[in-house]
Amino acid sequence: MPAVEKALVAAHQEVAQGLYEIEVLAPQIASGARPGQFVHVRPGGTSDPLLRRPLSLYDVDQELGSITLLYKVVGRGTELLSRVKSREYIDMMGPLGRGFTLPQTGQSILLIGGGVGIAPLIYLARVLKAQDCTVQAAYGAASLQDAAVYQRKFQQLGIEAWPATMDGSLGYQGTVVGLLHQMAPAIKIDMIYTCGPEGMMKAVTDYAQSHQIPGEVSLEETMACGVGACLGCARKLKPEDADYAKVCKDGPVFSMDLMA
Amino acid sequence: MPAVEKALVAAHQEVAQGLYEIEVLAPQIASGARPGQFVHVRPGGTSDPLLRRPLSLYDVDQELGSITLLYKVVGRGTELLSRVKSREYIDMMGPLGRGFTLPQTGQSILLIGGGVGIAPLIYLARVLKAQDCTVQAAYGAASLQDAAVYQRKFQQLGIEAWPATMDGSLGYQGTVVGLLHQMAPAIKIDMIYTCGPEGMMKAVTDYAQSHQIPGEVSLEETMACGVGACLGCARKLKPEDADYAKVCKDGPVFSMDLMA
Amino acid sequence: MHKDAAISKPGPDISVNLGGLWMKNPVAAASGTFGYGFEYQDYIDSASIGAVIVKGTTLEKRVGNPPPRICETAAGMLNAIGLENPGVEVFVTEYLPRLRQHGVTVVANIAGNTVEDYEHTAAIIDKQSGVAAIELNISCPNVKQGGLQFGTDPAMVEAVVAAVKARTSLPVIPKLSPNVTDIVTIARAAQRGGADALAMINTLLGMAIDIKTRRPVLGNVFGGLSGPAIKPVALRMIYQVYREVDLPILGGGGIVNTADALEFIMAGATAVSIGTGLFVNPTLPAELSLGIKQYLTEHGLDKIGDLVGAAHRF
Amino acid sequence: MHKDAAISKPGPDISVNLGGLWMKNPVAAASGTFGYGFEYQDYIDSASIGAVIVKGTTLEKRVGNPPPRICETAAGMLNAIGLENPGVEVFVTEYLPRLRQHGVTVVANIAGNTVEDYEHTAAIIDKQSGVAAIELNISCPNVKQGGLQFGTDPAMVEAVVAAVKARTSLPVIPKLSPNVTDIVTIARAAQRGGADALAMINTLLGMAIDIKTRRPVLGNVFGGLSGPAIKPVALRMIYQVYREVDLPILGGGGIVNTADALEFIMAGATAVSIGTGLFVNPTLPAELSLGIKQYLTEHGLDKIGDLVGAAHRF
Ligand SMILES: Cc1cc2nc3c(=O)[nH]c(=O)nc-3n(C[C@H](O)[C@H](O)[C@H](O)COP(=O)(O)OP(=O)(O)OC[C@H]3O[C@@H](n4cnc5c(N)ncnc54)[C@H](O)[C@@H]3O)c2cc1C
Ligand SMILES: Cc1cc2nc3c(=O)[nH]c(=O)nc-3n(C[C@H](O)[C@H](O)[C@H](O)COP(=O)(O)OP(=O)(O)OC[C@H]3O[C@@H](n4cnc5c(N)ncnc54)[C@H](O)[C@@H]3O)c2cc1C
Ligand SMILES: Cc1cc2nc3c(=O)[nH]c(=O)nc-3n(C[C@H](O)[C@H](O)[C@H](O)COP(=O)(O)O)c2cc1C
Ligand SMILES: Cc1cc2nc3c(=O)[nH]c(=O)nc-3n(C[C@H](O)[C@H](O)[C@H](O)COP(=O)(O)O)c2cc1C
Ligand code: FES
Ligand code: FES
Repeated sequence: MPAVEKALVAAHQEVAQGLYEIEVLAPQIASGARPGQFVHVRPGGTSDPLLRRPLSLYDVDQELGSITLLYKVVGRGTELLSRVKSREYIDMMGPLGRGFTLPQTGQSILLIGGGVGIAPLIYLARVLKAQDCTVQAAYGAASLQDAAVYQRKFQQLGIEAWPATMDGSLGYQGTVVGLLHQMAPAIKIDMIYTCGPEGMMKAVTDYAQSHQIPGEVSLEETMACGVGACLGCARKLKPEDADYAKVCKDGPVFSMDLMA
Repeated sequence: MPAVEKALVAAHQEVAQGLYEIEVLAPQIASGARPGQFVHVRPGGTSDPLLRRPLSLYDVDQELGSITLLYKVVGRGTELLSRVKSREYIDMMGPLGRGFTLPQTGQSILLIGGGVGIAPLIYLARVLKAQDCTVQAAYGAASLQDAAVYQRKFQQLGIEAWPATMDGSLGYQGTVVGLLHQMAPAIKIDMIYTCGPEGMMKAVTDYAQSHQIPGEVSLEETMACGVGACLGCARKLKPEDADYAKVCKDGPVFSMDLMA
Repeated sequence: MHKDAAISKPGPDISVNLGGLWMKNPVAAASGTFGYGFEYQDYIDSASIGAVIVKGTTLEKRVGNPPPRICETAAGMLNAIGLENPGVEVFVTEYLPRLRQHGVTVVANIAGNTVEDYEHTAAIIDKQSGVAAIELNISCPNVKQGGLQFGTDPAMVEAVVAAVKARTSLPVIPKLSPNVTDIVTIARAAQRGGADALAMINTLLGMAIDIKTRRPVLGNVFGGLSGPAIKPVALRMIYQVYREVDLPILGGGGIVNTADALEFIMAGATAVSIGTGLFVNPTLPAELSLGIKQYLTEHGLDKIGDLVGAAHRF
Repeated sequence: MHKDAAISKPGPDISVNLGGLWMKNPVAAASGTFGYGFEYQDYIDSASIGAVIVKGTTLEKRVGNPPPRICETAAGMLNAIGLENPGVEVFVTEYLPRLRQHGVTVVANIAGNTVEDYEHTAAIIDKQSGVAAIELNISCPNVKQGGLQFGTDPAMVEAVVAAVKARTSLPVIPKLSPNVTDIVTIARAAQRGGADALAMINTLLGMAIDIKTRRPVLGNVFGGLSGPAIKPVALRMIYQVYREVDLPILGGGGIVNTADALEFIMAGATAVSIGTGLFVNPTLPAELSLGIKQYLTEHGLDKIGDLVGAAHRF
């Protein structure tokens, strides 16, 4: 149920350098939250930073009413957030946006993530497993440390995951796009879901489209309201589109069909 | 030696409700810091709140290079400050301002404080004791809890202190001004130092002047620079004065002779 | 919040009459920050808000500016949405009926690039039921005057207000641009044009630069600055206008809490508007109404009117 | 910092020529925020700063406004000091000799209420050695024009700049007020008057109300808003003026770190000034010079000039 909640921080730790996992109790937001949706978090109580920060649902436990987020510290907002201690509260709004379209049960799914863009794919993976899909994941990580975090998480979910690191310290040496081209032809793929850097998602979309595989991408754009009211998070999906999509409301997940 | 230091927080605790004591290591600032001077503390790292906050030297250990402050949480700045944890750093500038003029050794001194205005009188008391003055203190506290903090501190310094509380829960029932009028005639006073609410200091000044006792007051004014550069902390000491004193530089301690 | 549960506690009267616009409480959602009143429906009931000023509407559909359209600044944000909206026809046929049915106090906000644009848009809205007032966004370039903003020139302000007044019997509330040398002159011009109330302030013109790309952050280069950063400027202008011009003021610019709202009321605002503050806290309208009521109760005041302009009486 | 230790590392050239004012580095301490250059001596060496623009000086002594004179706002502050200063004679006899001896690059900032005030003050300063340039604070009421601010009227701007230019051979840098509809028109008027460079921006006019007393916070009611809150407005005005007026710009308004300073340079500022940022961080001038140098090195640029106005070239 969408709400603004004071969410109690149950656990908060730096799982790799600058990468944090935070679990909060937010039963209203958790109930009905779907993979691919996000929450809008207020970092700190003063006017600077002012706006909420969008963070994807990394994992949700609807029974416990808990939400887990995975985030990289990149600026002031995430830096402030990283200082919140267990037992404190954070101001959270959500769930927001249009999540991933779930496939029919039993299908073969490939998840392709880049960096912290892997976050929404984890919750998606959990839900896909629950509906008996065959889920495989390929992802790129900036460091061995980061990769270890993602790998562990996929393992916990019982998902076969292929890492790619630029230095080859874990898995494929190179980008996840290189990995994709190497591995994908050998496996059955009914649908692709991807989230990560723009360039990566573009390459994944190209691959999927050229192989007639349906797929979805999760986009990012600077946001103010998060609900479609301010029209700030505009994105022209294809150059020939007349109108701008609103990433917060029409997305953040979009069908690859809508993309250039 | 005046400096801007990243001061390591050695201890920080809430000693009474909303009243905090923080001890930091700031050896440069501590060296040469005199009673009645203050430090300018930056609360938080973002632009809101923006300005530094002036806080009096509550105690200084020049050997250890440590400074202790005593502060009430009254707004955003002090609230943010109260969240700083031990082992973290705070950005501190000082020592600033003109402190108390020290009397000759061996004199009989009365300190009169109101609320957290007692802070600078503590460090003053320590220095006065060290030069063999007879020091007595009268103070008003908002609550029994607050009074207990002050009383303990005066006791540690070996100073005879008379509390005043409005509900009489500790010491004299009423204001410290009432207490002053009751106790002062019976004791020898060579000099009075006072810090606290404006009205209280006015009454103390009236008393001192009518009894020909020299004295000093420590004033407050909203500050920006803290060094006499911005001319923001202006105060007309006597209505007939042409010019405005600058509390940060000409004070915060002023002779009662300068006051109306 | 269910509407049948909307039973008000007795206490001070916080309803206001803003130049003919009756508001059940003195808080309005600012144009462009609350969409058409439904976007936030999971978080707050639009019918509970004093007035919902809907997204700026133009005669024809506009697709808006290329992104990035927003960027955060110290205690504020810049926006350059570019008046994206589906045009007045879609507004009156698709959005307005739903708002009406839901019992929302709707204020239409209209914009244009010629006086005729404003006139036609106002005339279309005037024919509808369910609109309580028209707010005129005059921070738009007048293409017939070389792109000079309507709101920066007294003669153009007077002309556009008068033209719209002639087309509608609804209260007309021009929204003043703060990007002017003398806000009082502009307010007087609006009054001469027949304004029923004044809304102030719109955003301050600003920009930001991305030092990585060495380019302006916003697709449109310039954008409007809103949020707490601009509050001191907003208060000053409202204070100046209250002193000189006898029109009720809808005051806003940077309000994020009850204390802010009270400052605006004391400066001379009859009612307040919140924009950027909604992004931070979607339940702010309810909090403000409650907070203002509480303040009045605590200070023994019967009605909010007793506080309007209080900072002038000392 | 000892002067004999002031050996610069080789690297990009960050010295600038601001319309005849030579600065060893591109950072100036803004007028009114750094006193006469000695108040901060325990924290930073004035001689290490590109230019120290001293407190606004008038012909006669001024006692300044009644307190409170300052108040904090969201990411900013309001000040209404009221130009407290001992008058130009005291400045040149008491402060200037010390500054000269200490090797400070001094810019005098002068203010007045008539063109004659400015002329006389400038003429007195012109006779001294040790002043590198004159900054004109034109955000003052012109008493002969009914109190209208000099800086808000192009004709008055041109007149006061021309009058001062006639009295001095020093570079003259008018400091533009942002409280105007069209900053470019004002900048052009300053150029016609003979300005050697432009300083922008001065503070935005604002106010705050104390909801406890229901009175304006400042003794003077209105005050000048400075600090990060105004940065987007400052950048926008500098960007606009750089595009239209061929004069070097001393840019400032809300700078608190190197990234801010780089934004101003990319918008078109030849050098930057810091005011409120000094209160927060007295060693900011040194940090900015170092930070700018570092940025140039990292990006393979030889001199700061390569970056000036970069945001216009895309
Ligand atoms: C739908 C969505 C889901 C996201 N999920 C995650 C996630 O699960 N984990 C994660 O680490 N990050 C996620 N992000 C990105 C995250 O929102 C930004 O990293 C964060 O807002 C940066 O805030 P900051 O204050 O630390 O950085 P800032 O100092 O504000 O800026 C640092 C960088 O972040 C960008 N940024 C700033 N504000 C926003 C904003 N409101 N929206 C988007 N980008 C912004 C800036 O352009 C800049 O490049 C998501 C973004 C979106 C839009
Ligand atoms: C020389 C001096 C010494 C002081 N010593 C102490 C001390 O030892 N312990 C202590 O608890 N307090 C002391 N104070 C008061 C302390 O500075 C303020 O309580 C503090 O700045 C409030 O900050 P805030 O952000 O919490 O409150 P705000 O939200 O800023 O405001 C709350 C109240 O504090 C006042 N205030 C805000 N900023 C300032 C400022 N820069 N200077 C002065 N007052 C301000 C406001 O007028 C308001 O009434 C001293 C003040 C001065 C001038
Ligand atoms: C994203 C955004 C879009 C806006 N769109 C409009 C608009 O369409 N018409 C209008 O008159 N004002 C518009 N405004 C201005 C606001 O209504 C308001 O006047 C301004 O933001 C100042 O108030 P605030 O600080 O409370 O946001 C917009 C503001 C924002 C932030
Ligand atoms: C306390 C204070 C006093 C000021 N006094 C003057 C002055 O005497 N003359 C002047 O031209 N500008 C004066 N200013 C304006 C500053 O020089 C500067 O232009 C303005 O504060 C914006 O820059 P900032 O945001 O870096 O502070 C003053 C500003 C402050 C905050
Ligand atoms: S963030 Fe406001 S419309 Fe998307
Ligand atoms: S605070 Fe700047 S002069 Fe006192």
